[in-house]
Amino acid sequence: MAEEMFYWQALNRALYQQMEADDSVFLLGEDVGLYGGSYRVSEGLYARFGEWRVRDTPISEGSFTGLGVGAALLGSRPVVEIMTINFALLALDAIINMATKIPFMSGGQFPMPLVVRTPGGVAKQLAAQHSQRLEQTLMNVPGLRIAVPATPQDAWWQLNQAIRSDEPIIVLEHELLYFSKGEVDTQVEAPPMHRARVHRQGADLTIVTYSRMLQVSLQAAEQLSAQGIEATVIDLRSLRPIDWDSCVQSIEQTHRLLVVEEDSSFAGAGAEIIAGLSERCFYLLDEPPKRLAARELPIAYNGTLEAMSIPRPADIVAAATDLCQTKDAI
Amino acid sequence: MAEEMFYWQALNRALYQQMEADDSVFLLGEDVGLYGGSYRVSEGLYARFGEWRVRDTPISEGSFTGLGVGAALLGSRPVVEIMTINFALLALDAIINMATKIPFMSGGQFPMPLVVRTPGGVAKQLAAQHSQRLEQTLMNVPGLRIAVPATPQDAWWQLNQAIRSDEPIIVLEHELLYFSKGEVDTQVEAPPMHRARVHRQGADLTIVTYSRMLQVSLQAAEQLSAQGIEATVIDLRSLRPIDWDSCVQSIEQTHRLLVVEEDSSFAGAGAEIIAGLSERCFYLLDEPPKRLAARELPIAYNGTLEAMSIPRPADIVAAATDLCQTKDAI
Amino acid sequence: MDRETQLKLLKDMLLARAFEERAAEEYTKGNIAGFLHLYPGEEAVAVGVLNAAGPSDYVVSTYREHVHAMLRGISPDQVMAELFGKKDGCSHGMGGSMHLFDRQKRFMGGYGIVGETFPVATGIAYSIAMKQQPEAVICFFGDGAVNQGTFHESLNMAALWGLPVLFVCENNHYQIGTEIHRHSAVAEVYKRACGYRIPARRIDGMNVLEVYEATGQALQQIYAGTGPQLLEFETYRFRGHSMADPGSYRPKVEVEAFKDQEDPVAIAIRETLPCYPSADEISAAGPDVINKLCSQMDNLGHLDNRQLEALRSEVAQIVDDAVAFALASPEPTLEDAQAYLDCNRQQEVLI
Amino acid sequence: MDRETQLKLLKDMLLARAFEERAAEEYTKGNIAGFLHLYPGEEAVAVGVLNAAGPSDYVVSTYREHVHAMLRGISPDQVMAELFGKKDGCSHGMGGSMHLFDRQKRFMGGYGIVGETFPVATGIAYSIAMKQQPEAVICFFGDGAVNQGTFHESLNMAALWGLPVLFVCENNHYQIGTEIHRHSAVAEVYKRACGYRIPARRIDGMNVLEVYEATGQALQQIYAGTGPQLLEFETYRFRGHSMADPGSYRPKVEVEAFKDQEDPVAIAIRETLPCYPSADEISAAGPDVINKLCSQMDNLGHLDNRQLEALRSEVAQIVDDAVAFALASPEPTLEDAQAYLDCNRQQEVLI
Ligand SMILES: Cc1ncc(C[n+]2csc(CCOP(=O)(O)OP(=O)(O)O)c2C)c(N)n1
Ligand SMILES: Cc1ncc(C[n+]2csc(CCOP(=O)(O)OP(=O)(O)O)c2C)c(N)n1
Ligand SMILES: [Mg+2]
Ligand SMILES: [Mg+2]
Repeated sequence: MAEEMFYWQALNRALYQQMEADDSVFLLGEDVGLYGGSYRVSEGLYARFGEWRVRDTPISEGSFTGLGVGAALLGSRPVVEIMTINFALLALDAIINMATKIPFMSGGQFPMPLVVRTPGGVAKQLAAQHSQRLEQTLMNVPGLRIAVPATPQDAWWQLNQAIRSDEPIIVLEHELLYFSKGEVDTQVEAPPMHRARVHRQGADLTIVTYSRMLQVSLQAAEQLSAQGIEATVIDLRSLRPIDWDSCVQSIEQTHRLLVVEEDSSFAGAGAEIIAGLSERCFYLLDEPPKRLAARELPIAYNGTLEAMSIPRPADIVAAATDLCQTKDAI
Repeated sequence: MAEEMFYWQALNRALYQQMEADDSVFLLGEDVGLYGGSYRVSEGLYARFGEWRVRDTPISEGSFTGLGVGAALLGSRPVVEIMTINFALLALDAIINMATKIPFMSGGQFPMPLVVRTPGGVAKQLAAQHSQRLEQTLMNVPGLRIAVPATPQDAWWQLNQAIRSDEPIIVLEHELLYFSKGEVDTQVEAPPMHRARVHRQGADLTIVTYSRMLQVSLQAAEQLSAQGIEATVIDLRSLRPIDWDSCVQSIEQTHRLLVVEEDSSFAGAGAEIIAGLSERCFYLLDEPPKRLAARELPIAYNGTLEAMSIPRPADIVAAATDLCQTKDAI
Repeated sequence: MDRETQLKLLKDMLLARAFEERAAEEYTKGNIAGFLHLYPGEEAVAVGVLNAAGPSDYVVSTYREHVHAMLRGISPDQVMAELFGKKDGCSHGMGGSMHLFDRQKRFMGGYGIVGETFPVATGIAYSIAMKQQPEAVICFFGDGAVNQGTFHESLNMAALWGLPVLFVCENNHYQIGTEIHRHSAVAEVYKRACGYRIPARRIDGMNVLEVYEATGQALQQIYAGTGPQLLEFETYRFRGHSMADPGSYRPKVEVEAFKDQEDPVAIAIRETLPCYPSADEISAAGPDVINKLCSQMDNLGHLDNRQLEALRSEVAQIVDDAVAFALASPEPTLEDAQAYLDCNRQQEVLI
Repeated sequence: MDRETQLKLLKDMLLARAFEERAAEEYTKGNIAGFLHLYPGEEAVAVGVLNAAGPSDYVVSTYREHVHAMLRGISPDQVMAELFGKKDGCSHGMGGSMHLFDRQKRFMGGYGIVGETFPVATGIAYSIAMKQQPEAVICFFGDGAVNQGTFHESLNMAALWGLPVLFVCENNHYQIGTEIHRHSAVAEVYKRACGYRIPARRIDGMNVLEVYEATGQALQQIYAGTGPQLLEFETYRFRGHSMADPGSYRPKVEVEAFKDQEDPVAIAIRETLPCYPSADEISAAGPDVINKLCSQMDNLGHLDNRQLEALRSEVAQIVDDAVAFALASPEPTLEDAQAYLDCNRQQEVLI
């Protein structure tokens, strides 16, 4: 049943399925149509569904995202692609002050079936302006959901769910994940969109992470295992809401917490993860919870510095080893 | 030496002083000139300094903030007023992707003496779109500083410092503070802009807060004192960087931490405060650290609901009492 | 135009004026809070435009939208209750003055961030166009809003894709305290449309009949599928920008000039009364046009002046009732608020 | 125009072409990474505009700015080193291809977010105007950037306050894969300026002499204090949008047509060589203008053809040297990076 495919293909299939099933779904964004999307996500859809349902836009992020909001008011189900999250800084009024406020301000009259898809994160030497990670900006917005698929299977599940949902949802993809491969079962039922997934079980520490850092953390976990440290690796899959229960359950076993994130440390997504779990697991933790995040610097163009700016497997191994120092002592 | 004045007056004086002293300082924003600023902050400056140095702008937040960035490249010292922080959502590209990146991306060639002044927070029934609190969005940006003056004295000190600094700085004011009064000594030397201030000493718990919530916390502390609970109240004064040392020193005495913030709880400013202090004070805390924040809802127009949406003195008293339950037991 | 339509326009304008003046009073009493932006002086625009609109057209407006909302059929009761923050308000007390909504009446909201109406309206029009409906969206905005980037971005998209939007500029010459020549390089708003190849006209916004006719014509073309249009209505607000604004930046002589000579309610009265005064009579009336004209009419013993008084008391009653309704309505609860936010959450339960 | 200036223009264009083609090669080899946006086809614009600019003018550009940077006097060495991410690059390896800066040369940066050049340039101009200097800012942008809200907002402010900005549109007809008629309601970019009362012209951007002259004229007016101007140069890029773009959305015939008939380097050669071919000779040359023209010249035994070859080898040498320089330059360290960020931190030490 399962089929191996690229992450972008899983997204592409999800779009295709939803557009086939429901006329009110349409895509818009820069070069999503004739060009097929900068990362191929909308490949083939323009030919199949025509220009009204796959709309190439001018470079007007603020307004075409706002256009999605307006269309959603009439029951259309727009999927806005912001080419990369760096340009979402121009669309935050539409997302934060329009999409998430209207359902509430209207006293519940207008659901907001808007999906904004956009890749965030540090890719390959795109330099400071093209290396935004805005997850924490979006996390603080009541009424917004953020899905962060890390695998093709989750990409398939979560984009399907997002389009079917009446809530405003950000699907935060990652430029370096589009060409990663994985098994996708398109028939099996999806878990709730916000449910975390335990990718690996280990008794010594809990690594909580999301998006591309999942792969990096899994690599590190293998190396740790060789050293005799067994890590549980949890992929949050959703940054708002966060599935606290899955995390707490794991910390009940491991008593140690390491959060791995790609955004910069100070007031990043990890701040909430650490804070939320410090509140919930105060008596469970044997050691201070730890964050591993990007440096407090804009991302340099230089490749060596760029690589040093965000967590690498070796950094995770070092942090985890440090955290488990007392392990044998106990 | 000290003189009692309104918060807006302290800001007004600071602007006046800096503009007198340095021709390269200029203000721009909507209605800062002829009108004198929506909250009177620029009153009298247009008449004194003329239209080139006190510039009324069109409603074009993205571009007039970007204009400030451009002018700063030439060594001008622009002070951009964004009428309220709600409109700063339209200017985040200029702040985040231009102002804070240029000094770095240019390899250190261009300092960025830009000040953006703007009031944030929940005022009086301005409803959801006019009740943004964006502190956490700005906190995650390397290369940016955020000053949050809570008193007229700090308003005076920090705005003066911000204008003299070559860093991009957000001075985050508060609509409900403009007409609060306090002593201002314009002669005494200012503490470093990011230094926290202990407003009240108490042995039982540490309340860490900022901006308008300082006043609310101080009220609560009085009530707590009547109940036999003595709180230390720390005003951070700066949200990036945070003066951790002052907080840790206090927790060394109190062993209990309550963070009071006006933004919504999940991934708010408090997340970093809790996370940073959980990491630093893990062995010092007797109880799980606690956050008291706004509800996870947009702000309702209805006055009763609005008041219930953000921390009130009674909420702080309840949370602090709860946190100190074990006090006598120990 | 038939007399009935004219009377309807007059009544709408009188109601608009009475409602807004009463809202100001209730604000002073403390029954209304927040920012309160009132419409006196500009009535001819909303009344003319929305009487010309079809019932299936959509309306997107700004924070100065009480009158627009009522003209789309939201009852003064519900609007006043919303200003009071009550549960029976059209936004159930969540939105307040700046955020009136009514799904059924196709009143798609009042927006508080200047420039938001452009993309919202363009999106609604996109949805209409996808479904190929003979409907239009009416998008209100002020002269200050024209300088926001969304104006440019949205008009380009609307024109590029031929979307059914009527862009309606309520040019009252001020962006709060900044006069139009100090905020716009080109002070004739309709000329801004040239950059998008959008047909545009400037109309006297103090003359409700002209507003009505121009709107009707523009909408007919939009229904016919020729793409967006822009109408600029020159008008003036008699009050400050909001209740918090003393309006002291405007020369008194300017304010008086507009009030005396151009009050749209006065013009509507003049045009509606069958005994239309001659040009001489008007100029003889001098600067204080409204009062003098009314007393002239009165002196002449016109039946219609009684009708005018009847209209005045009718709208006064409506406004009184609205205030009573608002006062009696309960406050929304925290549970209500949560439910409103969750309207988009179907059955799903979050962790 | 004197022959010396023409030769200068030709040399600049040849260097531009050689530099960019070499950058493409180095990208393929892995010495350059990230987004690499190249300029072949558009040389006449940068070369014409920036040769006409004065030494004290400021330049703000986009991510497609290597050529602009070199024309302002940043050495090919420093530009190439920046593309390599090395410490001796003009941004010390922090910025890369999209973010070249040189304070001394008044090259105020390449910006990666489309539309940012407008407010930055306007702000620089504001600062100039405050100080009443006889300087101008040259602001580059593409046809796609025109639809960003900042275009509208910034042009309004620049015009309103009479700021010394020369807005230069490099209209290559494409916003990545979207042809101008599919992204702009009005495809003649210069017409967009009418909404701001900014004088604007459209010029053949494949003809370096016309570009040079039009720019000179516009700048003279700006120095005279008449406010902003806009010039639209029609041009074409021969390559994909960036090295990551195969460019398959463009009809092959379109690409060939521009390449063969309109190559600005070919035009510059033609115009520079004293023995200018007749209209007949050109049309006889058929579609493959550059090669045929060159071989025709060669056949005729013109001295200038040798000069052309000399120029070609001169620029080839410059480019070779630049690559060698870049290869030899060290990488910046983490301490460097921190110091660059802290350039605005004076002596102050943070907690
Ligand atoms: C983006 C944004 N900036 C600033 C404001 C504050 N503000 C509210 S109304 C207004 C003036 C709007 O003028 P105009 O568009 O002419 O409408 P009018 O109020 O005259 O009807 C301003 C600046 C806002 N609400 N949104
Ligand atoms: C705000 C923003 N949106 C999208 C992009 C991605 N992008 C980079 S270049 C480009 C096309 C720009 O076209 P144009 O302005 O014509 O310049 P050209 O590349 O043709 O020189 C796009 C969409 C971006 N960098 N910034
Ligand atoms: Mg106005
Ligand atoms: Mg282009």
